[in-house]
Amino acid sequence: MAVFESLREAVATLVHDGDTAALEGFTHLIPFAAGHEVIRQRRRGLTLVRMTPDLIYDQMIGMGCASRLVFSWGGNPGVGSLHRFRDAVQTGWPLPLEIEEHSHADMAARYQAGASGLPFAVMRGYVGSDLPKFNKRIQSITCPFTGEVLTATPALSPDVTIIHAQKADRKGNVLIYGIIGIQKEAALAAKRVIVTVEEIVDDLQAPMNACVLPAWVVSCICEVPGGAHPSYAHGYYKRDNAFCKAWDVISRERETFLAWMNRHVLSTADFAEYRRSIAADLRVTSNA
Amino acid sequence: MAVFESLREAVATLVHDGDTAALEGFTHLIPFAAGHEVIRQRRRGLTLVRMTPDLIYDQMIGMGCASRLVFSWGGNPGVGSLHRFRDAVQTGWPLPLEIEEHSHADMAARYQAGASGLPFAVMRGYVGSDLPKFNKRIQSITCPFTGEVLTATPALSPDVTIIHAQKADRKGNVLIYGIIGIQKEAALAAKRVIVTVEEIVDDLQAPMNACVLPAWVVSCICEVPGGAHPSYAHGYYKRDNAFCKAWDVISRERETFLAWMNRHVLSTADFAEYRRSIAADLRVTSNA
Amino acid sequence: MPETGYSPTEIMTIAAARKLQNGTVCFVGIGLPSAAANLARITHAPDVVLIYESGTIGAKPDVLPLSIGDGELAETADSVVSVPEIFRYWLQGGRVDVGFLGAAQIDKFGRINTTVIGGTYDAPRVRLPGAGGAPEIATAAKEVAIILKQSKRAFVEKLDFVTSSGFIEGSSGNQQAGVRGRGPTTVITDLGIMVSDPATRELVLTTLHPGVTVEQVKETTGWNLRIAANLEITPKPSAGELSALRDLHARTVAAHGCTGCPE
Amino acid sequence: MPETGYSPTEIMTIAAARKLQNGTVCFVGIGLPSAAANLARITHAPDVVLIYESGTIGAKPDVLPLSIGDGELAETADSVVSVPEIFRYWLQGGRVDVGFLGAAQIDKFGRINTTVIGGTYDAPRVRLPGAGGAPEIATAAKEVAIILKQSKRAFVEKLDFVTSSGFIEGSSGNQQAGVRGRGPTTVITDLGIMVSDPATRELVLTTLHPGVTVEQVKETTGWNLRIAANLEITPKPSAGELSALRDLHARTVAAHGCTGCPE
Repeated sequence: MAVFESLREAVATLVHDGDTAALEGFTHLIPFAAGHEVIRQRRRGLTLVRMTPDLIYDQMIGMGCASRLVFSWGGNPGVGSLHRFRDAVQTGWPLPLEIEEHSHADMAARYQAGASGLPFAVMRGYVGSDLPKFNKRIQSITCPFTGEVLTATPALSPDVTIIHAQKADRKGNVLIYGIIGIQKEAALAAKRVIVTVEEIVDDLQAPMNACVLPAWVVSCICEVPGGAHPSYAHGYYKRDNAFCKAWDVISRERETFLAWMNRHVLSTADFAEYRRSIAADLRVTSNA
Repeated sequence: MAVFESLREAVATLVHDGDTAALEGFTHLIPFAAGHEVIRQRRRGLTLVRMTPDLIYDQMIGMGCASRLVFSWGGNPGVGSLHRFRDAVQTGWPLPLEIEEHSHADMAARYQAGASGLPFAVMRGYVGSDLPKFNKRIQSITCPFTGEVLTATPALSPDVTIIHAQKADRKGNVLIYGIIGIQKEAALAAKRVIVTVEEIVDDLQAPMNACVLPAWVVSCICEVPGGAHPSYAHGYYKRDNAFCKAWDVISRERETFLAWMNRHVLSTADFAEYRRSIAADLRVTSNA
Repeated sequence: MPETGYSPTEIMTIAAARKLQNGTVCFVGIGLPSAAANLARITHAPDVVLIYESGTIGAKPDVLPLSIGDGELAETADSVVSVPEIFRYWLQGGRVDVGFLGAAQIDKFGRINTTVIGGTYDAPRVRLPGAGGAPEIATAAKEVAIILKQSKRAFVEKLDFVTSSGFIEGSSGNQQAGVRGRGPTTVITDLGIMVSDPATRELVLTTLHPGVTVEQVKETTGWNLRIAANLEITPKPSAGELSALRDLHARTVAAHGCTGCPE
Repeated sequence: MPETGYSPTEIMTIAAARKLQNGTVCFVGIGLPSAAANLARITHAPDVVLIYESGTIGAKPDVLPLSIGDGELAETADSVVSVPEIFRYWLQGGRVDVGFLGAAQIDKFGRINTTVIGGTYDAPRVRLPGAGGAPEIATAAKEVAIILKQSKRAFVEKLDFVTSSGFIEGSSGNQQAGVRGRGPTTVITDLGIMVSDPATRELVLTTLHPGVTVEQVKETTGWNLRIAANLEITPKPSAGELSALRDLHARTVAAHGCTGCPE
């Protein structure tokens, strides 16, 4: 049953060194605030899972939280490359980063299998691709009825999944709308679930067939307004494109990256203070 | 791309003798009007597919439309047995009815596989059950990663799927809400799709993550107000429980069944005339 | 109404409701299981989570549904999902604590037949509705409770067909098949309560409803029923339980014209 | 602006847009493919169905999205579904006519590399973003068009890594793998258009943009490019096409501060 805690308490109790952690969001509702708290609490040896690792994973990798990355596309949407991710893969800074690489369709199917209590997923995948040569978790399976050979990959079941949503009600039921991505599957596939929300309301006012996570599948709910910045929260604020472009410069060199992270993340107590810090410093125009 | 036609035209052009036809609906939005039109046009040799065959399949079976039934639960919800279904299975009247029987979870997974372009579905099914002994389409498959033995069943891909929905817009986009059942999967798994709707509107006013079938996956849309009676259409009318109870009496004997079908279905031109006919005759109180 | 002040069906329903603890996630069958689960919800277990296979999660119906997919369930649910999702993400996903089922026939292991009676599978004497969700509910739910009136026709030595079991005979069978639940653990009848022996899985009569004798139970059970050493007696229905159940049925009759449950 | 009155990127985008017929179902990659697909939608193909892998079906954005999941896509879509649904029911389900993709590197068969450049897979010289949706788009779409500026770095004899192919070499390979699409059939560049030979799958230069010479194309192609016997010339962009594209970019810059496309 969902409890209501501060993000600091939630990360302290539910995210452990060495965990397989999925901070999901498909270009929308990215849990930046939660990622920063994981960095502040200096988690180490995490296996980070995400279909689309972007700035927050770049930050977690650059700050040494991760030893492994399971993913299907890593970049700064609309801007370009992730310099910290590249540095870790290309030169092993600050730590060697083992990577396990799949396609989007595969990662989505793996989360579905995890949510469905199945050990593997079946798909039509990777025809002619080199990826299976470098990833032993991509195997084949034969249809017992047609003899067709298809792709099989193992279910994803994170120790902890962290997502950001628009609303929770006071019982802890969560509403996600707009581009809902893979969040429901990632949450249902995980042993523990942290949800940061824009606001806690009396009534979700969810349409009948909306994407709702009932309180009893959520471990902890944290109210963190603006917690997806610089990504966006449909109905609340737009993506901060200026920040995403600025990140390309900030993250290019290790020194500027470390200085920025120390100043704005490690030296701030929480996300609200972080927002004030970057606003004052970078004049980042946030639409939050 | 969806065309707008009368139900008579739609059934004449899209439902053929010998087709595998799925008239789906999970206790809600059952396409009764479409089933009656199939009976009027005297289709024969159909393989009828449905998770929950109820009154309309009882009528189609009793009128000799079907030679085969693929299903997981057959009954008159809240009332009891389907007498025509029983008569066909137990005594072969009016025709022998071959049955292929699965569980709900299996049928749902088979429709999903059909909608997903996969030849088979994987599930944890039938532990200790006799059903696999009598259904060779229930096979086993071994997980290539864990060695677990699971159940595999073949994808369902009907020649034609017929569903009833609340609304279509003038482009042919369809909105279904409330208990959405298996309709989306049944439609996407089929070669041809007929959708009867309560009304055609300028704007669906669909919530962002609602269950919407885009016009380009629908073959034909027919405006048939009340077309789900005696089942219900959320937001339009309630189930006609009195009719469901009356059906238990009407259908018990072959003679009363045939007389009723001749009088109200075969002797009426369309669903509107049928509704007037039963209203006058049976004093069925419809909430439509 | 018998002089006890309550009917056998009423104490069966109330005894079943008492088995549901508050906060439990219950996958609910239609009819008596639904009546018992909702009685629990409106009495001692306000936070019980009722899931119906129609895709309604956290349904809180004010009147009993006549079908597994009544609009009342959707209107009162926390979430309404598709049927494939309810079976894959919610049931198979291992999120259900207890499956509440009815049956046509059960055997001494709590296995269920809802497929055929008499004759052969291809030419049965009586064709029943079929499996529905039962085979996977029996496997995926952490445990299964069955609610069924006793009779020699219903409680049989050998089932005509095993529709739903929830376990494989033999010690390692379940592990091999990836079964995580305990299968059928409790059968609540109009005469008493049977609980399965964890070792042999055989049902043992552990509780009698007030005024019921062991002989009555044996006479209406088609196998040589094991009896617990120290039998318990079901506490009589409280005035609150009875009035809650009767009000629920009254509201249902007012809405639908019937209770949707056998009397 | 060159004296032609349009830029190489503009004619590339316009030539790509012209390939999309009205009513086509197009699975759209971000950047140039998205610009071309939306240009088609607001010019000659108003009923083209644009699907983005973020789950937006029938998106009609007024400004170009910077990311594959911009809110503008959701607000203008006929339906917004989950990411697993878009890949399973809509892409793998065989509902996509054409996949519109970009790339970092392609080879003479239109195979794509977006994974690593140089070094080894484990220690690459340059680590690229990875596969995203491409491997299954290339397989499941009925055909694939690639939009990419020409350079010897991008058009290579041998890929450093085959991220996405869409076919298996050998005649029966595709059938065995259940591939239903034709794979990469068209490559639209800033200099012209290449079309794959149905027999060998090798790309053949079939069209030059106005004023471009075969030598220019050969010089910017890393393999010995086959040239069609009778080369066509791309019709010049119409005033309507140019103004529609420039207005689209202007609206996008006004909304986002940039076009989201390489210039």
